[in-house]
Amino acid sequence: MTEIWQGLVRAIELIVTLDAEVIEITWRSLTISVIATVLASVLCLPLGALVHFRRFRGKRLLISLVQTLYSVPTVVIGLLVFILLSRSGPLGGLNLLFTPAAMVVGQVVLIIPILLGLTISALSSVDRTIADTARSLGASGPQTAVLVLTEARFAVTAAVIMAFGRAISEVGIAIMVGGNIRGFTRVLTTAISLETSRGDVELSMALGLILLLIALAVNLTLNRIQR
Amino acid sequence: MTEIWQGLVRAIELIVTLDAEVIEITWRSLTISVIATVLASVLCLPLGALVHFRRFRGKRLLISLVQTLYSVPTVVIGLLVFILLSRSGPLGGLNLLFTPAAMVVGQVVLIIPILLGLTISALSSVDRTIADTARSLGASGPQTAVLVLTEARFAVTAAVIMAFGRAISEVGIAIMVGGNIRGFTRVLTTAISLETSRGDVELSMALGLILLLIALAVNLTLNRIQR
Amino acid sequence: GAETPVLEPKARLKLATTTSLYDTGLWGHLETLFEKKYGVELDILYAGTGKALELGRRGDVDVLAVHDLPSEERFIADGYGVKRVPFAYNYFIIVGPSADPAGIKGLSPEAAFIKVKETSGAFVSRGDDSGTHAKEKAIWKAAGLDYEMVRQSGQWYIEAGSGMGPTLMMASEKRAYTLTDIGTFLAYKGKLDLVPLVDKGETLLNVYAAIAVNPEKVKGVNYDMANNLIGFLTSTGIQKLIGDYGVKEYGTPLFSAYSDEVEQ
Amino acid sequence: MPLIETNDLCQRYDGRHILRNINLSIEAGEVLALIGPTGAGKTTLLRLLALLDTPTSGAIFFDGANVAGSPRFRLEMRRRMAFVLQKPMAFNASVYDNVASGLRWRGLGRAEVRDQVERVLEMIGLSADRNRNARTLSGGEMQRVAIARAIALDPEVLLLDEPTANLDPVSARRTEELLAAVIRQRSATVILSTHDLAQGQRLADRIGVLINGEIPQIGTSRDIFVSPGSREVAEFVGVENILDGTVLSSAEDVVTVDIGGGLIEAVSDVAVGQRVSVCVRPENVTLALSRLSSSARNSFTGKVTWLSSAGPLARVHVDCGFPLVALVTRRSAADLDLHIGRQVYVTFKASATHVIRTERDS
Amino acid sequence: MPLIETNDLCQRYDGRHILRNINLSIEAGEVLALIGPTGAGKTTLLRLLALLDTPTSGAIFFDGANVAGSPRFRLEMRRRMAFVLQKPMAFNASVYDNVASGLRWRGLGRAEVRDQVERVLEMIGLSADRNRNARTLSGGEMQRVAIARAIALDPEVLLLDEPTANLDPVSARRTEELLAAVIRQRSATVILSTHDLAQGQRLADRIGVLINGEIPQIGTSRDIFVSPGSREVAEFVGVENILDGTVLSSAEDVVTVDIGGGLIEAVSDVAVGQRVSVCVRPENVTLALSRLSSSARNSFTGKVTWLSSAGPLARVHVDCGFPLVALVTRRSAADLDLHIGRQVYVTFKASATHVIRTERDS
Ligand SMILES: Nc1ncnc2c1ncn2[C@@H]1O[C@H](COP(=O)(O)OP(=O)(O)OP(=O)(O)O)[C@@H](O)[C@H]1O
Ligand SMILES: Nc1ncnc2c1ncn2[C@@H]1O[C@H](COP(=O)(O)OP(=O)(O)OP(=O)(O)O)[C@@H](O)[C@H]1O
Ligand SMILES: [Mg+2]
Ligand SMILES: [Mg+2]
Repeated sequence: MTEIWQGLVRAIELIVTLDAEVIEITWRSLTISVIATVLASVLCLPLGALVHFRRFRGKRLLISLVQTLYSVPTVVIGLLVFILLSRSGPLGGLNLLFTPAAMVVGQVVLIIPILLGLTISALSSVDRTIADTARSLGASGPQTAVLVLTEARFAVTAAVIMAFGRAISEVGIAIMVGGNIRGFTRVLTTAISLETSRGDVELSMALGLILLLIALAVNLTLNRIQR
Repeated sequence: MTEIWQGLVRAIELIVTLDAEVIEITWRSLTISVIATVLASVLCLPLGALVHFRRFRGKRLLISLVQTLYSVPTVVIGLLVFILLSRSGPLGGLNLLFTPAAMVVGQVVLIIPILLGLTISALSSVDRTIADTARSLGASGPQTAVLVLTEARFAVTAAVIMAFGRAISEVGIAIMVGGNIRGFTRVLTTAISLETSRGDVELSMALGLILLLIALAVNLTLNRIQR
Repeated sequence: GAETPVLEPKARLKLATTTSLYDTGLWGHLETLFEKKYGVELDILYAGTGKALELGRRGDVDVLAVHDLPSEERFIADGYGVKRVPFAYNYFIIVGPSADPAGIKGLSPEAAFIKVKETSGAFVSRGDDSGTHAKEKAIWKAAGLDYEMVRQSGQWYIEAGSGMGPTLMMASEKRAYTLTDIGTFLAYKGKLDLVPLVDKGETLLNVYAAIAVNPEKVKGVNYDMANNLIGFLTSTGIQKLIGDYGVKEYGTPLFSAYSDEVEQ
Repeated sequence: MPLIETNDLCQRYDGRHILRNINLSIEAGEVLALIGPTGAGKTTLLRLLALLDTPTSGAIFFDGANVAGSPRFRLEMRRRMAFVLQKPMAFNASVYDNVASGLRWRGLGRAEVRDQVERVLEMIGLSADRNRNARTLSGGEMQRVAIARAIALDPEVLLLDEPTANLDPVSARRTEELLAAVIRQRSATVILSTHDLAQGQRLADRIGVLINGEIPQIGTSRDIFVSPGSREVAEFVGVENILDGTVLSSAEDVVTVDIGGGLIEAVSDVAVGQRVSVCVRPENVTLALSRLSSSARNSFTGKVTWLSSAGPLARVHVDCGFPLVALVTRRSAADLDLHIGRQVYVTFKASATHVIRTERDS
Repeated sequence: MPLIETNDLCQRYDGRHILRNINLSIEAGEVLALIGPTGAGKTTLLRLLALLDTPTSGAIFFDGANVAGSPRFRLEMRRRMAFVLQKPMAFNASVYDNVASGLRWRGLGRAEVRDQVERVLEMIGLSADRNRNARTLSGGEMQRVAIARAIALDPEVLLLDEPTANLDPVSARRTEELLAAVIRQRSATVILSTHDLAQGQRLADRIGVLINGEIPQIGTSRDIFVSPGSREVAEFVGVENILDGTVLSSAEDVVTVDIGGGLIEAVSDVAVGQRVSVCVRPENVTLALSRLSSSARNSFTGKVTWLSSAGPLARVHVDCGFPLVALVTRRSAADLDLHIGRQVYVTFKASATHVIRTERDS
């Protein structure tokens, strides 16, 4: 148990002394995951609304499939993106492998199902009458969608928070397609896993705590915006 | 891209030939994650209802904290549970480290925040009038909670599916506290990560596909029950 | 047909082994033989040398199979290990793009490292304090360079902070050089654009040793069975098996039996 | 050309027929009230007219065009109407934003929106509450906001589903006056459903009775109230005396109907032997203490069985061999010293009856 | 001992006073109707009585015990009541399960639940719909299910928030009869809020008028309708003629009030100089074509300014120097050949007026 305590002390130490490498890694974690979350949200909120409002055959199945993708292990996504971006892969020419951009791509792929599924679920918890009322007052499809998303803002924010949490805490993709290169693609989770494999439990705990702190900051910000 | 295709062929092969080791690993993955999900649900559904229905200071903050825990990397949870269960740790006497039971513990810890957060969010999307109506008809606190959970069954099921997906797809905890021991604690994700590190991309993809298939089966089952 | 998660600690022996050894599949082979012979359940955990030693210190495993001499010696000096028993060895190799832009083919390991650094040919390091990483540091030292200085000396030196497999993949993608154990390289060969360039030299020697965790220092470990395992590994039959392992799959043996070799 | 026309409109849910062959034709500027019992299909019909749902079969023509067009076209049509739903639902925003929503969706400028919203809030008496979250309004306040949201749009067609159902009489009267003003000022076409027959009478040019998914009668309020076309309509519009019988004889447009407990003379031209229902509105039944010599062709002796008050009137149930209800002023009731058991003379004119042909006993 | 008593009950939301010092005392078996305009606080009060909310200050006593006890105690109390909310909300389950819910929560056996539910469904006329999902019911059907859910519990106290607001007149009448039956059979104590004054009159023993969070008057329907205690109450209960003035002289309990446009004699004992409002119910105003010699002390000449129909009656607005509304039967209206501009003689008795002291002009 001392390790946990020491981890805490170490975390405070790292934060107080503004350890340059830790700051750099933390900042990189934050940027990559925020960008991934924003991109995925821009994609999934309208898409979720589309799925929710359109009636079509196989909708239930589609939702089940999306929910199934909650279970894709990050390593598998990492592998897929790796194959895609590797020199011999179809997008090898972009030279994205082992760059932060590749990590963003991987995280976007990872959180799309989560955001999509939770957005649909958030929307379907809004009383149908709200959408009817909007349409009866002349709202177009997209206008209705925006209104209903606004009505579901609590749940939609929760979905975004969940997606962000998933993105910033995952490690499989970050290692596979980022490569955990010091000073370039190393982020908090890959650093933690490196320290763990080195047997440095305290530093791992400290980095974990820092990760939680920035997640808290992001959540509080999002919750403030939501209101 | 050929790897993906080959992975698919390999997956079909493994399934058709009923490869004994694959079946064993798959079954273990499923059992561990189902048990973890059930345990966490039994804990979080009532707890979520309690948080939702009770008014207290700092409720918003509590929810933010729970949401923050979405971001705990599995490695950190793995470490914590490891420290707890390690021979020299406080629960070392239980001799649970590197057993499936330890993996269940770790997964329960991992998905508790998710289940709790999504349950609260599911409950708060149910019209307040439902709870009022129930109470006005003489429902006790727990009875009201059960009713409202039933009313939110779509969202609650989605929460359970999300938690299950998170549990079955995580690898950090499984490796840290399970140890990926062949024939004892090896599950799909740890096998995938082993095969990946061994360079067997096709087998990784195949195992990933199998994982998705059982996730789909579980989701369809849950969605059926929900109706 | 899953295992019941009920534990009988007496009937289990926990071994932490280094990843490079595990990934070759050698342990899969030995496990059944050992289990049959002693009627014990052998739980094999693979981890980097650093982590494996940490597991030993905590008493979470009974016996170790690792390959980093300095840390092994420290482990024993601290009283956690009883004795270091080498049971196999092979050589690390330096691999790089077949075009060999730095022109290191056939050089000594030290000379090759210096050449790579001077021509700023990219080099990918494990950077994870594994046995392989320790060996890399040892080579830099033997070449008369300060590792910290090398590490900070520019873009050409890439710290992957990953396992051997990902490090090889990265080297291949980046057309860079790297130091690797032979087993992992052979396993990945088909996916790599890399060829072995340096495979000879004293410093490349890679010795695998088994250490039983000291029951005096760490309570509750299965010392007797650990000794059985060490005895098993060094028995003639198994030593022969180790020396032949890999021929079937890779066409060349991956290890040499330690009994064949003179003391280091 | 009628502004709105429906052609054999049908709606089914889960195999149940909710609406059956509805053929409506509504002129621009007309006010139509739909009345009918719970579950008759009023809301279903209004939702179809508001283009919120699509019918199982049949067509709706708006301004001559079939509305079963592209979503874009339907939106365009929908923007010419406004629909106040039966269950008023507040958007989780201020009262102001609620009322502004439709205008904003139409892309109006900030200033325009403000002017219009303020004007409507003033009109509907909710100016002071403009910044409150609409979710905290009481049921009646919310109903008014819902109406405000709709009339702020100056729609060509205003659809209202029971617009005063949640209001107290004073607010209901105010809202009704407001609606009357909107109807007059803007010459909007209005279709409203209501439970309140009197409201239909007051606001509408025509009344359609919707029963069981069909419209058995549509016409002026006089038509409906005085000459209901069927027994169901008669029952629904509150004709309390419906006497079933068979025509015994007929002479000079006056028939004699045998209703079992007595004979009734009624103005009608139905044939002898026809089964009919004779409707007598309670307010046309006169009570007296002595047998009056009057022109009334129907005169009976009866006993008061029940008395109840209905606002300024008293409802008197009399048994004259068959049950009959009379509506008299409370003053008359006092003058006649009515009480249960009192014997009274009951008269009503043959011309104050309305005869409906019935096929079967009911 | 009263069954329910409230003591200076106050409720504030966001700093606004919604209820102010409500002191009620309700006997077991009594039926109390709360009437009042939208936003008056009826729902707020009923929610407090149903123990759904806790008051900002003040206390509620149920059967002598203060209900501000432990949650367990409040649940116990709550199980002796049933509350039908204003916005009927279906549980997402069958009609049967909806009605059964309260019984199941009380731990009743399967058979008992079935018997009771079937009986109530029968009573309320929804037996055929027992297996439908309650979410697909129409507004009115749902309202009936909500009532069924409550009366299935055989509660000691039945609280109803506008129980017939969503019903058509026929269903409303049926529901009202049902409620009347429940009241009679089970001798339950009933507190209901309603917009429909006549409903309050029909069902309740006493009526409480709730205006602006206060109860200015509580009493029998006669008290409220004939002698409203304040100008607001008079306005709210639909006294259409409220004439403000000052008492000029007083003799033998008859006062002469100067209302600006004329002098009115009214039965009252207020002092000379007092500002008063004189209420005259429209049905007590008589119209004639020639000046009648009658005992009526108030007699004026006026011109008809507006005519409208109110069910079987006609509402006639007359200008006699001050505006006055009269309610006459449609037959009288026809006999008098009333039309806008027609000159009529207007009379009403001094004893048909009701005088309210007012402090200030309003
Ligand atoms: N979406 C639906 N699915 C199934 N049945 C429905 C649906 N909508 C309406 N119904 C049924 O159609 C019938 C007519 O409903 P509708 O709401 O149109 O009645 P209404 O005349 O408006 O009644 P009310 O006066 O109670 O509002 C009802 O029996 C109702 O249960
Ligand atoms: N939770 C709340 N928060 C803020 N204000 C509220 C809340 N509940 C009620 N109010 C306000 O209290 C006042 C009284 O509301 P209430 O619902 O009791 O009125 P009511 O008499 O039932 O009206 P109606 O006849 O329209 O149902 C209203 O102005 C309403 O806006
Ligand atoms: Mg309706
Ligand atoms: Mg109310």
